[in-house]
Amino acid sequence: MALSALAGAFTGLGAFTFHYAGGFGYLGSDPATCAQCHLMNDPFDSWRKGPHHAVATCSDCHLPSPFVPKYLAKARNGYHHSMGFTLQPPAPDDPGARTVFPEPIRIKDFNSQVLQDNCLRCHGEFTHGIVRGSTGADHAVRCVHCHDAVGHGARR
Amino acid sequence: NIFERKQEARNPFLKLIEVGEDDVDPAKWGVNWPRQYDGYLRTSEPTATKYGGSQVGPEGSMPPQKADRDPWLRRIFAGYLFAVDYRDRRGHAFMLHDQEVTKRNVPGGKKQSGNCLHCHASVMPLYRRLGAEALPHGTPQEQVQRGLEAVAGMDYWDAHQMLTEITGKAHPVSCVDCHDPATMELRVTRPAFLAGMRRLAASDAPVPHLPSVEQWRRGSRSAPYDPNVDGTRQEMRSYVCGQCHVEYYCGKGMTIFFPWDRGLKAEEIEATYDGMTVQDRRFKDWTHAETGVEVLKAQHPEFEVWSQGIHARSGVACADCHMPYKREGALKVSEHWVRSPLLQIPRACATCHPYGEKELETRVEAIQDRHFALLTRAGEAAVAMLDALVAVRKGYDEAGWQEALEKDPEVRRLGELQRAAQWRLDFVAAENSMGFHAPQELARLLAESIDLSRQAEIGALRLLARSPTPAAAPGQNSKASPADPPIQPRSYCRRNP
Amino acid sequence: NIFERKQEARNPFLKLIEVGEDDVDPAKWGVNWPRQYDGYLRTSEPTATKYGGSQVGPEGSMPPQKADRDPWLRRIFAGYLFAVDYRDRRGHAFMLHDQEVTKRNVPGGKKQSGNCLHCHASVMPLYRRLGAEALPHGTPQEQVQRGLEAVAGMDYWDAHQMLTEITGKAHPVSCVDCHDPATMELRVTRPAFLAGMRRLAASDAPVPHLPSVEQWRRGSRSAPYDPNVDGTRQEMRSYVCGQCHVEYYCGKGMTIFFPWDRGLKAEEIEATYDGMTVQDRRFKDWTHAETGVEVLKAQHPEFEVWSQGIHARSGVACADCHMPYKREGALKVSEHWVRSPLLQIPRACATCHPYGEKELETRVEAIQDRHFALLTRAGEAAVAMLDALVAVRKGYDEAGWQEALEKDPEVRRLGELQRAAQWRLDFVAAENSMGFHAPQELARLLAESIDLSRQAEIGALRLLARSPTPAAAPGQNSKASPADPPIQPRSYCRRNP
Ligand code: HEC
Ligand code: HEC
Ligand code: HEC
Ligand code: HEC
Ligand code: HEC
Ligand code: HEC
Ligand code: HEC
Ligand code: HEC
Ligand code: HEC
Ligand code: HEC
Ligand code: HEC
Ligand code: HEC
Ligand code: HEC
Ligand code: HEC
Ligand SMILES: [Ca+2]
Ligand SMILES: [Ca+2]
Repeated sequence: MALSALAGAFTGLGAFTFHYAGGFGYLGSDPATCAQCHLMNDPFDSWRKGPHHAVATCSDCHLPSPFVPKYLAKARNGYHHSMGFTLQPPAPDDPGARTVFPEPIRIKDFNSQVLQDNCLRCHGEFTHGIVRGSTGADHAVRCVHCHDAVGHGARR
Repeated sequence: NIFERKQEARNPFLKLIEVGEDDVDPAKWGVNWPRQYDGYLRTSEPTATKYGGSQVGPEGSMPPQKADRDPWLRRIFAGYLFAVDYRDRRGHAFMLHDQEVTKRNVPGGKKQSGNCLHCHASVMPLYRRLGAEALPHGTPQEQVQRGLEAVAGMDYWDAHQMLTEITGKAHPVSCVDCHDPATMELRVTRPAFLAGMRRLAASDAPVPHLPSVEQWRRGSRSAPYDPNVDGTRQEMRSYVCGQCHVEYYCGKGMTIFFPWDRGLKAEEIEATYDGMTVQDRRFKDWTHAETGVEVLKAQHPEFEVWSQGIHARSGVACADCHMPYKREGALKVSEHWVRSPLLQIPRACATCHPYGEKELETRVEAIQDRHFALLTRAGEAAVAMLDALVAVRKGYDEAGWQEALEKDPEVRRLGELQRAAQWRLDFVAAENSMGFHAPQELARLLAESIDLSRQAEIGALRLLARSPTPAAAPGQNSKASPADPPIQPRSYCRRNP
Repeated sequence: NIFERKQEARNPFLKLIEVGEDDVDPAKWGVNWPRQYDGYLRTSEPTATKYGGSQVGPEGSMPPQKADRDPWLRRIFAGYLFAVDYRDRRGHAFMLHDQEVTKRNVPGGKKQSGNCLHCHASVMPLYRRLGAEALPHGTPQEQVQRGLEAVAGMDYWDAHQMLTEITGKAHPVSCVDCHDPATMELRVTRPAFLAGMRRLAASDAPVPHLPSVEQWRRGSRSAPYDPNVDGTRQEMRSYVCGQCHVEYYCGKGMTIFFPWDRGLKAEEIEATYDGMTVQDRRFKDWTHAETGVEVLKAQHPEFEVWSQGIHARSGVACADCHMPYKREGALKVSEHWVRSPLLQIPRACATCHPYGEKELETRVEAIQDRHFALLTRAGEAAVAMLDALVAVRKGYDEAGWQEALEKDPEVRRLGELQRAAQWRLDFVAAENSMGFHAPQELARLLAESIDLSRQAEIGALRLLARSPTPAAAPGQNSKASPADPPIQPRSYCRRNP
């Protein structure tokens, strides 16, 4: 299953995107690979100024940590990223443009959960008393409810 | 499933001793959770902010009378116990004591029923005991409800004594009132809140800030809405406070209830009261001594007002600001020293608003100063209204005035205006955030209150001008001028159903 | 450097042709910056939101009269040109056309001076030409100021014609009005704005939302505050709009000015006007036809009201919402189709507020609906006030009424109340965000307006009651009752210096 999803991802990467994004660099942990995509420039710039800069890269927060789920998520996200990047019209804000994904980019449930798990991976001990095992969707303490500025600066 | 998350396996709380439903003494819980207990105990410390906190003097003294700052309060409460003794609130540690010593509730005065304990004591064992006696085979929920009704029928001091006997000592709000002793999860216990939320959910008032209610409404509705079952964790962080920080009615002869049948806005609550009949008359809290008009009393509608604000709409809960997380050694815990967020701005506000402490304080102050100026203006308008109504009343004898209030459309209209104006003003004044919880909504209510007060004053002047000797012919003056605008106090409400 | 981003290599400002200070035709600039020019052109498209946008019908038709929705506007503007023709605003492309066709400004009517062009045309070349002629050796700034004064002395249509001769064709606001043609940096050009900001900076009114002003105040003050020198880039993103979206006075015989000597709040502006003397009389915009009272007119104080809101306080500029960045390939460009943010919520709001489009729209609607209901209430109170004053006036002949307004303290007080009530109401109604730019502040102003209107009505009733035949003895009634509360319209202002 993991393999077929990976394969799906590679088919999804259009030649242009694949090249542009630095080829296999996408599979590494270097934030620069994310930032190869101009859409990622804003988070990248502010991540460089934030307190997590020294301790966590993009993938530490946005990709699951164990090896297999990580590459599966990469495959899934890679597919979305490249499809999105390839098919999104260059001027999505032009009236009448048919957009593939909404801009500004919004994190979706799947990645939101990945993120939450990663917060707990590093801060689980500290937040143990308040989390009490409730990391799932409905009844969890959502870290980003208060700390939404943590990765790359305040939105507001 | 490889995506399955690693749930924390171990129980987060190593319990040294067991606690149960009857353990209302927080000291026992403190053995297991000393950090939270420490915070809880500190609610006895005096604190002060520009408009909030408990502005108390030396040890043992009482908070000041509210009317010291806002003298118009005495006028609008004329003839009611709130004109006698009505002080600033203070920390949770004092809630039972302050209820015992207020002149609104003197021993032997037979003024208050056991209802009052609903929000000032850890009272559930009393409800359960009386309920079990009356309904030995009822469900626990039925028993609590029956117990509540039984306590409503008792004199305050009798109920107080019985509670003391059951629990050894009566306590203010305690751990067990907000936490399930088995799991420590939040839960709500107070029957009036459970019933109020049931009725709110069953209504069609929009509550976009309470997603679980909207979700329940979309469902089968086979079981009534139950905060403990349906509420999200984030909602529970406000619901526990909504057990007490709400508008209520608990006069003698009635079981305490929260008037949310039509929604949480001031006008919706007013409509609920206006739609109620007690002994064949429209519901009232008391009869205003100066004017003889039957009026309403609002109490601390924090939950309702928060509901109209942008924070509630953004999912920000009472506990987020009033019980922010704090670092204690290697652990994050909830601050159980429940108090003004302005005393702990970095934790209460700055995680969401990344500005300095001084800047955030100034932002709140800008809102509160604007609000206070408007509140004072509305208070002055209310006093002018009362003066004018008193002047009109002078022309009548007692019976004539009663009759006029009921039958003369113009006089009656004055009474309606006073009731509506005073309700709005009191609703805002009784709310404890000095405007912060919902600045625009509260300014709107004050604006309406001013308008209605002044309209009453105008109506009174017109009456005085038209009938120079009204006492002589009180019933004559009974055709309302068609030029009189309708009162429309609920226009906003209707515009936004 | 591995961190180096793959920036678009080409210079975004590669100029194909040179543009200069006299190039008021945007088409020329469009050769260099086609994206911005495209957006600019689209301001001619009709758009509509619930309360905003330009609610126009078929091609070529005019926006509706404001009084169609708010009939009370006709009453408060009685005797003034705004009662004749006063329409909804629409896109920038129309600004010059709409000024040419409004009945407030008919050719040959000699109603308006060249002042009007300050904000409706790309007018700088005219100021410069006339200034250079009058002051050939002055600095550019002195010349512009002198040109401004010269244009103020001309009839509108003469000035219009002269501008057309200089620039070939008169244009609405154009690139050169906001951009330095050499660098494309933002800059402000309008002399009334520059002078207004100089005086605001020199005052001690707090402006926490304009850090560069506070910084300038802490400095040596050797040179006056200059937005183009001292302003931050973020401030410039609001200043360019503040050139026009502001309260002003530009009546015939005076050079246009922005009344910010004491600050930007409604009361501070009122105090500035009240402190001004024209021909030995207190400043007025016009004399109200129904009541004979000398009153003020407020126009589109968006910049001032934004200044009181939480967005300004948080550093959010007009351009952030009304000209949000949009993506074109790897480039971000500013949307030059300046219009309602509600037509572009994802870009205008969601970058800061991560909620869905519908949710954000509903939040704005909640604020605007509340506001509109209150505005309507205030309008009704104003009408009631006018009715009452007209009734009082009936008892006087023309000369007697004039005298009473000047000498009888009670009648005079009525006039003061009308002026203050109407100023607040108009200030809020003329503002174009239907409450959004500063919800609580605007609700406060409406509340005060209601209070003052109703007080005037009350005062009028008292007068009518006391002097049944005032015409007979208009000057007699001249001792104000000590029970009369002071008007205190500026109490809020004083509380918060
Ligand atoms: C090929 C260009 C490209 C690269 C490289 C790229 N992104 Fe993205 N990213 C996108 C696009 C396009 C979207 C919007 C996709 C959507 O909303 O469906 C996106 C969306 C996201 C989202 C939110 C989307 C969701 O579905 O929740 C996250 C988080 C994210 N990217 C993180 C990263 C990280 C971390 C990296 C590096 C490991 C990265 N991106 C590399 C183009 C890219
Ligand atoms: C790879 C490990 C790692 C991950 C993943 C991680 N953090 Fe951290 N975080 C750290 C470390 C280490 C520090 C201490 C950094 C310092 O003090 O400079 C820190 C600091 C913080 C701080 C205090 C500094 C600040 O930025 O305010 C907060 C709050 C925080 N983390 C929250 C989070 C949240 C929320 C998430 C998930 C969205 C998260 N962290 C994900 C390792 C991590
Ligand atoms: C310390 C944790 C952390 C790191 C490191 C981090 N992010 Fe994020 N990221 C977050 C948080 C928190 C959010 C907001 C999630 C939300 O609002 O639900 C987020 C959201 C996003 C989004 C979606 C935009 C949105 O607002 O929903 C993108 C795209 C993104 N991150 C890309 C990146 C890139 C690229 C990097 C590396 C340069 C990076 N992130 C590094 C924590 C992090
Ligand atoms: C976004 C933050 C926030 C939220 C959410 C919030 N409050 Fe407040 N609350 C405040 C502030 C700020 C004050 C003003 C404190 C002061 O003036 O010192 C206040 C004042 C109060 C006071 C008076 C406290 C005092 O010290 O005088 C009470 C009681 C109160 N809130 C209860 C509640 C309840 C109950 C809820 C939820 C239904 C709630 N609050 C939600 C911020 C909040
Ligand atoms: C069982 C009823 C009850 C519950 C539950 C309750 N309160 Fe209170 N609260 C009170 C009473 C009663 C007082 C006033 C006590 C007094 O003045 O003696 C009070 C006072 C306060 C004060 C004023 C403190 C001060 O220092 O002036 C704040 C703030 C407050 N409560 C917030 C909350 C919040 C937040 C919650 C929920 C987390 C909550 N309360 C739950 C009844 C309750
Ligand atoms: C629905 C919950 C509720 C009920 C029922 C209730 N209270 Fe309270 N009471 C509160 C809260 C919350 C506060 C703190 C907020 C405030 O003072 O506005 C408070 C404050 C007080 C105070 C301190 C401030 C003051 O008003 O002087 C007294 C005394 C008091 N209550 C007495 C009573 C009495 C007597 C009764 C019964 C008639 C009663 N309460 C019923 C919730 C309640
Ligand atoms: C309701 C708001 C809220 C939520 C939800 C929340 N936090 Fe926090 N967090 C805070 C506050 C407030 C502090 C500051 C505590 C202090 O200064 O004493 C904090 C502090 C922290 C710190 C320590 C920063 C430091 O001082 O070094 C970390 C790490 C952290 N939180 C991680 C998390 C994680 C992980 C989650 C999700 C499980 C989470 N938080 C959820 C409000 C919150
Ligand atoms: C007025 C309501 C209220 C009372 C009374 C109360 N708590 Fe809490 N408590 C809360 C809230 C709200 C939370 C946050 C829970 C959450 O986020 O799910 C909490 C959380 C906790 C937690 C979980 C860890 C943490 O700090 O967040 C513990 C343990 C706890 N309380 C113990 C106690 C003890 C012991 C007492 C009595 C001394 C007590 N509580 C009294 C409202 C209350
Ligand atoms: C958990 C997050 C959170 C906390 C905690 C919080 N806020 Fe907010 N606040 C918000 C959100 C969300 C908004 C709505 C605007 C937005 O979407 O950014 C907001 C809006 C505001 C506004 C503008 C709205 C208005 O009513 O004028 C002010 C002022 C403000 N907050 C002050 C505070 C203060 C002071 C505190 C602490 C007592 C506080 N906030 C605590 C999230 C929070
Ligand atoms: C935080 C966002 C925001 C900021 C900052 C802001 N505005 Fe607005 N503005 C709005 C919204 C929302 C509306 C209501 C639009 C509607 O009703 O369609 C509005 C309405 C307007 C309108 C009427 C537009 C119409 O279509 O009817 C004008 C003119 C205006 N603003 C000018 C300004 C100026 C000038 C500034 C700066 C001094 C400013 N705005 C700052 C959000 C903003
Ligand atoms: C030179 C004067 C001037 C400048 C500079 C100016 N405006 Fe305007 N603006 C106007 C006039 C005049 C109108 C009304 C045009 C009409 O109704 O014919 C207007 C209309 C608008 C409208 C209503 C558009 C609609 O579709 O209804 C908005 C929104 C607006 N301006 C925002 C701004 C913002 C934001 C800025 C700064 C970036 C700005 N304006 C700069 C003079 C100006
Ligand atoms: C300080 C700048 C400024 C000056 C001076 C100015 N206007 Fe405007 N005008 C605006 C702005 C901004 C708008 C759009 C906002 C609105 O309509 O409220 C506008 C809108 C208009 C409109 C369209 C809406 C309406 O009111 O019917 C007309 C017509 C108009 N102005 C005529 C004039 C005339 C005539 C004069 C001279 C007496 C004048 N303007 C002076 C800034 C100005
Ligand atoms: C009402 C004021 C106004 C007018 C008129 C105006 N602009 Fe702009 N322009 C702005 C603002 C505000 C920005 C944002 C600048 C910043 O962020 O520093 C901007 C930015 C730009 C930029 C920089 C890139 C970008 O898009 O942010 C260019 C190029 C530009 N404008 C060209 C033009 C052209 C060409 C015209 C005439 C067709 C024009 N502008 C008319 C206000 C204006
Ligand atoms: C550049 C950032 C930014 C933009 C763009 C922005 N806002 Fe805000 N907004 C804020 C900040 C900052 C606050 C103050 C609260 C806080 O600190 O989070 C706020 C507060 C608010 C509030 C609560 C205050 C109030 O007046 O009730 C609302 C509602 C709101 N914004 C809606 C909008 C809408 C709608 C738009 C688009 C038209 C918008 N905002 C654009 C940053 C922004
Ligand atoms: Ca009540
Ligand atoms: Ca004016």
